[in-house]
Amino acid sequence: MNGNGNLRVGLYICHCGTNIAGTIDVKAVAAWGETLPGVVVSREYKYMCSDPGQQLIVDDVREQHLNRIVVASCSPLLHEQTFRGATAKAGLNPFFFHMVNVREHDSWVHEDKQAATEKAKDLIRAAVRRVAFHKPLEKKRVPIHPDVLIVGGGIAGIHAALTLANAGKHVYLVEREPTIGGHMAKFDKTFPTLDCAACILTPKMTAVKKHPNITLWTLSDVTQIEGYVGNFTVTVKRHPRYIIEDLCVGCLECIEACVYKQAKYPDEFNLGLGKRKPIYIPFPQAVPQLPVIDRETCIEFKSGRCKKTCVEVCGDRKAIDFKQQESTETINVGSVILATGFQVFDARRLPYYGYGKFPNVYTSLEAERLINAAGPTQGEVILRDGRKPKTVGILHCIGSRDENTNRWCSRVCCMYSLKLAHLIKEHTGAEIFNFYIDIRTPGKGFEEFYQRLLNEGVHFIRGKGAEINTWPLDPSEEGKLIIRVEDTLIGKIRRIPVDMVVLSVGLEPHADAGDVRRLFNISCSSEGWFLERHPKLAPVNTFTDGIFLAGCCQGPKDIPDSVAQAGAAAAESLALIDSKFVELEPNTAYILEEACSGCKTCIPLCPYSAISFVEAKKKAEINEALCKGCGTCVAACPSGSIRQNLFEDEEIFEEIKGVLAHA
Amino acid sequence: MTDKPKVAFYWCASCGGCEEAVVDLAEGVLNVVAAVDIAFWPVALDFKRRDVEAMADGALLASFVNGAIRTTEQEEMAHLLRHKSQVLVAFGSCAQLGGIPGLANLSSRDEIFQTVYKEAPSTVNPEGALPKSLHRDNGDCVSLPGFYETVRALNQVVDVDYYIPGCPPTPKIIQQAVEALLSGKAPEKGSVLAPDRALCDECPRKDTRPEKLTLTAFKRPQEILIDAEKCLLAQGVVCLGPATRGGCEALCTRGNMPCTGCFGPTSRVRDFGAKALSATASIIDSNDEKQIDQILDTLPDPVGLFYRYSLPASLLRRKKLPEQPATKGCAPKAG
Amino acid sequence: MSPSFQPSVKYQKQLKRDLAAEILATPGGEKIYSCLQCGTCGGSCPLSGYMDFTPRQLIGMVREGFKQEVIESFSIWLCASCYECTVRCPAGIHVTDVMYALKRVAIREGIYPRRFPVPVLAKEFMRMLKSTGRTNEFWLAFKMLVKTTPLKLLTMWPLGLQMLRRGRLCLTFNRIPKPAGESLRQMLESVGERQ
Amino acid sequence: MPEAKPETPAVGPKRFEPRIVAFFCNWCTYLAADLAGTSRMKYAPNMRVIRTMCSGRVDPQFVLDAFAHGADGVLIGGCHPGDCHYQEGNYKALRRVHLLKRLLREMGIEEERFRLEWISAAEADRLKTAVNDMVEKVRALGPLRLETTAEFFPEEVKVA
Amino acid sequence: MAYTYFPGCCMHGFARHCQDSLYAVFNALGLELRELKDWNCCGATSYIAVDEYQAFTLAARNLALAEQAGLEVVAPCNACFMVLKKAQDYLARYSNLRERIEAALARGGLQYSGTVQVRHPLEIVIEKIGIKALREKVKRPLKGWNVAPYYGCLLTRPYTLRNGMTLEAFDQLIPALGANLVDFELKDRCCGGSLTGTIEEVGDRLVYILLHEAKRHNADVLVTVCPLCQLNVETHQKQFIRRDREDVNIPVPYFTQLIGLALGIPEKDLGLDRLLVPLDRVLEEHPAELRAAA
Repeated sequence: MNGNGNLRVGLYICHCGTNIAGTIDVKAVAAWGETLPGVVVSREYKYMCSDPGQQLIVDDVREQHLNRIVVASCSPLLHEQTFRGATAKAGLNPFFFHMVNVREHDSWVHEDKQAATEKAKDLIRAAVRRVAFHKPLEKKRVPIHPDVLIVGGGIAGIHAALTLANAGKHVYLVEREPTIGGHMAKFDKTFPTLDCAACILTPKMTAVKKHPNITLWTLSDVTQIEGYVGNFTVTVKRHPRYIIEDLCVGCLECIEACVYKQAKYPDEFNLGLGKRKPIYIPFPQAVPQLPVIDRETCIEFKSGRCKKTCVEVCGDRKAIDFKQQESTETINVGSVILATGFQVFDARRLPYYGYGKFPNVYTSLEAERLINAAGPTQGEVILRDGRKPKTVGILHCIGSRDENTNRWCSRVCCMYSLKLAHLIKEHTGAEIFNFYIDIRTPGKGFEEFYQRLLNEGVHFIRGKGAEINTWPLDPSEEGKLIIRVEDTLIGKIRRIPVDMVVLSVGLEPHADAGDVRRLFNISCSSEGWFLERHPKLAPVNTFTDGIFLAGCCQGPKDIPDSVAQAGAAAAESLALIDSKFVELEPNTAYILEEACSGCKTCIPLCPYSAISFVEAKKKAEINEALCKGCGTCVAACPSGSIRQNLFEDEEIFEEIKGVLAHA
Repeated sequence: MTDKPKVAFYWCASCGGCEEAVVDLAEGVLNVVAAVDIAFWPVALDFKRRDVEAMADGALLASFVNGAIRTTEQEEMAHLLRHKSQVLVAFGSCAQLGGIPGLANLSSRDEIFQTVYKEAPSTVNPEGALPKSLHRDNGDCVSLPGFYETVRALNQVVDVDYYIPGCPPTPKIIQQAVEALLSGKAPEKGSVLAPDRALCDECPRKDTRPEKLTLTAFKRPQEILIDAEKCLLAQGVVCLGPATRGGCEALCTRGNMPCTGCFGPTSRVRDFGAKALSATASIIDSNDEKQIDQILDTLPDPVGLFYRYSLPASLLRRKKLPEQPATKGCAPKAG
Repeated sequence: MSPSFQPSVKYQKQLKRDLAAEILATPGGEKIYSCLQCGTCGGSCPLSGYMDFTPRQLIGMVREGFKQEVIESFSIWLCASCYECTVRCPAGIHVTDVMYALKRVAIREGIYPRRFPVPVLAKEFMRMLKSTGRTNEFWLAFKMLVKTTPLKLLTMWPLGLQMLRRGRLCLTFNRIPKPAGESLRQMLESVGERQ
Repeated sequence: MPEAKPETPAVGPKRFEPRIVAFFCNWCTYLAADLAGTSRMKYAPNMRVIRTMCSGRVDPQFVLDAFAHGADGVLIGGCHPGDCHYQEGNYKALRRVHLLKRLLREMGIEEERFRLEWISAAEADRLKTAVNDMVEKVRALGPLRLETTAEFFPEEVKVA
Repeated sequence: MAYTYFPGCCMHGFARHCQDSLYAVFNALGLELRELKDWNCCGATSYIAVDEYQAFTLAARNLALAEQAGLEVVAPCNACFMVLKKAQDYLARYSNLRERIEAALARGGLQYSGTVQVRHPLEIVIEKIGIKALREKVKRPLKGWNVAPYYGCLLTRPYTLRNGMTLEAFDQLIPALGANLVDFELKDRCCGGSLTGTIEEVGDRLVYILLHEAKRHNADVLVTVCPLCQLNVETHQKQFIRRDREDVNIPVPYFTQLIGLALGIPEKDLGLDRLLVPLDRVLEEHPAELRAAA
C-alpha cells in the first residue's frame, strides 16, 4: 500500500432498515467483504448513521488498528460528513474514509436481488481498492463575509431580510419591480383567517425601508455572481426610475401634475384592470414611496417636447431626472437567499376557457384586484361590461394537474378559490359555483373554512369545468357565460350559465427561472422550480453551498409556508455567518512543480483563472483559493503533472479496476 | 575471456535504426568497448544463438534489446536473453512501447498477410502461398518463426529492468544510461533512463507559446510554412511535446518539425495517446458540437497521430479483432 | 313506475379484470390508470348528454372491472370521434382510442342491439374496403339501411334523388386497380385480426 | 398501477449482461441517479457509477482503462451545456469525447459503447432511459472482450 | 409547386364539387395536384372500430405510397387528414405498432420511413400562398357577405396541429376574400359525423345547433373545409325547416368554392350547381359588388 504501512480497512454495510437489506443480501456482502485484500473488519449493521453505528467504527479503529474506513450505505450527499466525523473521532484523518452508495444507486433502483447484491460487491470492491490510496487531507478554512444578498422582495424576501437585519446582519434586498411586496401585495384577504393582506404586509414593507441594516434596491437585477460560499462577489444592475431617490420626498405631487389629467395606460399592478399615468406609483403603500416614470408612455421620452409639469411642481427638490442612467453596483456577500417567487399560469394557453376572448372571464389574481378596496373598482365587483354579477363560476385547477400544461398541484388554488368565493359572495351576494377535481384543505383551519363555505350556500360541483361558451340552447342562457361540466358526483352533464367566470390559475416558475438558476449555479426540478438540496432534510439549501431558497421559487406554497421557509433560510444563513469560517472540501488541484514542463495547456482551461504561469520558474501554478476543484486541468495535463486531492488518478484507476474485477 | 563485464545487443521487430544509434556513438563507442565485452551482437559480430544458450544464467551484465515482439523467434530470444542477463534494457521506442511496428496492431494478421503476400502491387504470387512455420519439400524441412496476431512491447513478454527511450535513442541518452549502469548507481528498477519532464521544458520555442492558447483548426506540417521560432502548437501544428518525455534536447522542434512522441509518456501517465488526445482536444476553441467536429476533421487518423510509437503499450493495445470462430473458442474469463 | 327491489350491489366476483388489460395495451389507452375522474371528457363531449355512462364513468368502470356494464353501454356507439376529450384530458388519456377499443370488444363479442346501425356500418365499411380498397357511400348507406331499418329507405329517397340530380350519387364502385388491391388485401391479412 | 411484467424465460441460455462503467459529475448526473433512487425508479443493474466532481475531470485514460479492464460500455454523464457547476467543464468533456469517439472508431470499438449524456439533477427519468437504452444497445452488440483480445495470446501460433 | 393529392373516397363520390373547386383554385394559384396512384380508403372512423391494426395499415399504406411519390400530400377531407396524421403520430410513438405495420407493408413491398408531410389544402393556401398574396389575387371580393367559418372537429387535434397554424390564422381567409368574418364559436365543434346516418336523432341535433347558432349570428354562408361536414350540414336543413319550422337555411360551400368565386373562376368550374343549398340567394343579395369588381 501507498506508503501508509499495512493496509487495514474496516468495511461497514448498512441495512438502512430494509431500504438496503430488503434488496441487497447484506449478510452475504459482509461475509464476502472479509475476503477482500486489506479488509480487517467487515460488518453489517442496521443503521450505520446512528450513534451506535458510528461507535462501531470508532471502537474498531481503536481495537483493530484500522487505518481506512469504507461505509456502504446511502448517498454521500447525506452522510459523507457523518462518517468522516466518525472516522475523525476514531483518531484517523477523516479523508481516510470512502463512502459507497448502495441505496440510491442500487437497492432502490433494482428489483433483481442477486444483481443488486453483485452490484453492491463491485462498488464496495472499488471503494476498498480506492481507499488504500487515500491521503490525509485537511479542509481549508475561509472566513465568511457577514453580508447577505436577498433576491426578490415578495413576502419571503421581506421576511428573510427583516430576520437577518434584526439579527444585526447587513442585507442587500434586490427587487426587479419598482416596489417590494410581490404577489401578496395584490391580494385582498388571506385565507383562512381573512385578515387583510395589506394590513399585515405593509408594516413589514415599511420596516424594510426603515431598517438601517437593509439596503433596498428596486428596479434592479442581479447580473453576475462569482466566488463561493462565504465569499461571493455580486454585480447588480440598477435600472433608472428617473426619480432621484435621495431627493424625492414621496409627496407624489408630480403624478397629480402630469400633463395627462386622466390616467390613460393600463396599470401593471392592477393587471390592466385599472389605469395609470406615465408617472405613477404602483400602489398607494408601495415601498419605496417613490414615483416611477415609464419611458414607453412618457411624452418627454417619446417626443422630448413635454411641458414637464411634473418637474415644475417638484420645484427645488429637483428629484426628477430624465437623464438618469442605468448603473451597476458590486457587492461582497457571504450568502444568498433566492426568493424570486412565481408567475401565474397564462390562461390564454387553454383557449376553451375563453380567457382573453370573453371579457367577463377573469383570472383569480384579477379577481383579487376587483374585490380589493384599493383596487381599480374600489372593491366593487363590476365586470368589464359594467354589470354586477349575479352568478359566478370559479373553475379550479386551470393550468394545474394537467398534462397539457402543468402537471403539478399548485397547492394554494383550492384555498384561494374558497376565499374568493366567500369574498365575492360577501361583496355581491351572487350565487357562486365552484368546479373542482378535488378539494385540498390540509392546513390549519383550512377544512373549517371549507365547511364554512359549504354552509354559506356556495355550490361545489365535482367536475373540472370543461369549457366556457356563449351559445345558448335555452333563452335563460342568453347573454351568459355557459360553463359546461360533468357533475361527477351526481352523474349528469350540466350547463351552468353565469355572469362571471374566475379561472383559478396555477402557479408556475418564472419564465426566466432558468436564467436565474444558471446565474446562481443551482439546479431546477424538471418543472423548473429551484431544487432544494434534500426534500425533507435540507429544504431551503441548494446544492451550491451558501445559496438558500425561500418562498415559491422552490415550489408553490402559501403565505405561512413562504414565511416559515424564509425564516428557515435566514436561520441557515445566520448559522453560516456565525460559524465565522467555512470549511471547503479539499478537492483542489495541485501541480507537481518538479514535473511541470510549463507547456501551458492547463492555463486557458480554468474558468476561474486559478492557474497562472510563473515566468520566473517557467511553470504553471495553481492558486488554491481560486480553485474550485473541478479537475478539468487534471484530465488535460499531458504530462500528468497536475493532480487533484480526493480524486487522484490512482484512486479512480483503482475504482475502475474494482468495479470490473469480478469478471 | 576477459574480466570485463559482458553485454549483448539484440534486435527484434525494428528498423535497425537503434543499432545505427549505437554505432553513432562514434568515438563514444570506444568507451563502451573499453569498459565492456560485447558477447552477442548479431548485427555486427558473428555470435550464434547457441553461443548465448551456452552461457550460464546471469552471465551477461546487461542486454540491450531493441525492437518490438512480432514473431515467435523474437519472443524466444527475449526469454533467452532475460535468463542470461542480470539487467535487461529495452532499447528504443519499439522495445519500450511497441514503436512504429506496433501500428500493425491496427490490422489483423490475416489482413497483413493478405496485403503483403497477395495484394501488394509489387507482389507476384499466383499460388497465393502464405508463410508457414513448417514447410516440407522433397523430404526437406524448413521452419520459419511464427507470426503473432499482435505486436507487443518487450515488457509484455519478459520482465524489463530499464528503458532507454527514443526512435532512436540519442547518443547522449545512451551514454548517460550506460554510464549509470556501469557506475553501479543504478536507478530504481523499471525506470526510463531520461528526464521525467515533458519536452516543452527543454524546447527552445517554449516561451513563444501564448498563455491562453486555443485552436480552431489543426495543421499538418506540410500544410503551412512553419515559423522557425514560434511554438508549433501556437502555429496550429499538433506537436506532442507537452505529452512527451524530454531528454532528446528537442531535436525535432529545433529541426522545425513537431514532436511526434518517440520518448513516450512521463512516469505519471499510463496511456500516452489518451493524455495527448485529452490535452489536444481540451484546447479546441469551440463549445458547439458541429464546430468541434469540423475542427476535428483537420485531425485525420487520431490513432496514427497519438499512438505513433505506443499502440502496443497503450491501454487498448490493438484494434479490436473481428469476432472469429478461432477467438470464439476462447471463452472470456469466467465470472 | 313501480319501484324495483333488486339490490344494486356489485359483488367483487362479478367483476372481470381482463378488459382493463386490453385497454392498457391499446395505443392511446395506456394511461387509463392516470385518470383523475375530473369529468373534462364528459363535460367536453358534444354527445355526452345522450350517454348512459360518460366517458369518465366508462374509464372508471373499465379500471374496476365492470365489463358487462361497459360493453353494454350505449355510450360507446355515440362517440363520433371528434377527439375533443382527447385534446383536453388533463391525464393525457386518448379517450377516443379507449372508445374505439370498447367498440372493438363489443363487436368482437357481438354485444350490441340487433339491427343496431353503428356496428353494422363499421362491419359493412370493412367488408367493402376489403373487396374494393375504397368505399362508396351510396352503397354503404344502402346496405346499412337494408340491414338495420329498411323502412328508412322510403324516407330517404327524396334526398337520394336530389343528390342524383346534382350528379353527386356515384352508383358504381370505386375500386383500386387489381394488383394494388390484391396487395392491400394481403397486407390486411398479414397484419392479422387481433392476436 | 398494474403493469404487465415481462416474463423472464425459465429456460434458455443466460442472456449477456453488459458491464457499463459510468463517470458521473457530482452536481448533475450523480444527483439524477440519487433522485432516481429516492423516486424508486427501476433501471437495469448493469451500470457502475464512479463519481467525479465534473465531467471535465474524466481523463480519456479512464475510459480506455475501463474498456481494457472488461467494460462493455462507458457512459459519461454531465450537466447540460450552459449548466455546468464549474461553468464549462462539460464543454471540455464534450471536446475530448468527440475526439475520443473518432479514436475508438479507428480501434474498432462500436459507437454505441461510448456515450456522453447531459442529465441534470432533476432528470432521473432521463437517466433511467439513458441507462436502459445503453444496456440494451450494448447487449445487442455483445461482449467487447477487449481484455481478451488485448491479453490473450494463443499458446500455439496459428500457422497459415 | 406540386403536391401529391390524396382525394379520399368522398372526393370521388358525393363531393365532386369540392374536388372540382379544389383543382380549379389550386390551378389558379399555381399549385399542382397529382393524384396518388393506387390510393386506398384511409379507414376513416369506422374501420378502427373493428380492427385497429388493419386500420393503421390502411393509413400507413397510403403514407408509404406517398413517400415513394416524394412530395407533400394534400388531404382535402378532415377525416382523411386526421387519420393519416394520427397514423404518423402513433407509428412514431408506439414501436410495437410500428413493427407490426411495417411487416404488413413489407408484404406489399412497401416501406414507411415517417418522412412524408401530410397537409390540409387550407394550410397550404394560408402558408404557401399567404393571406396578403391571396387578397391581391381576389378579383371579385365577396363584399357584404357574412361568412361564418366552420372547420369541423378534426382539423386541429393533437396529431394534426402544426406550428403556428391555429383556427384564428385560418379565420383570416374570410376577410381576405372581401367578406365579413362572423366569429363563430362553434367553428370546431363536431357536426355529428356518421351519427347523422346511424343514430339520426342525435346526429341531427348536432347539425341543428350549428345551423341555429350560425343563423343567430346572421351568417349568410357557413363555409366548410371538409366534404363530410359539408354533406352533413347541408343535407339536413330541409328537415329542420319542415319539422321545426325554423329557418336554418344557409348555404354550406366548401372553402375552395368560395375562394374560387372571389378569384373570379367561372361558377361552373367550381361545381356551385351541385350544392343542395344553393348560393343563389346570397349572390342575388350582394350582386352589385360582385359584378362591379368583375
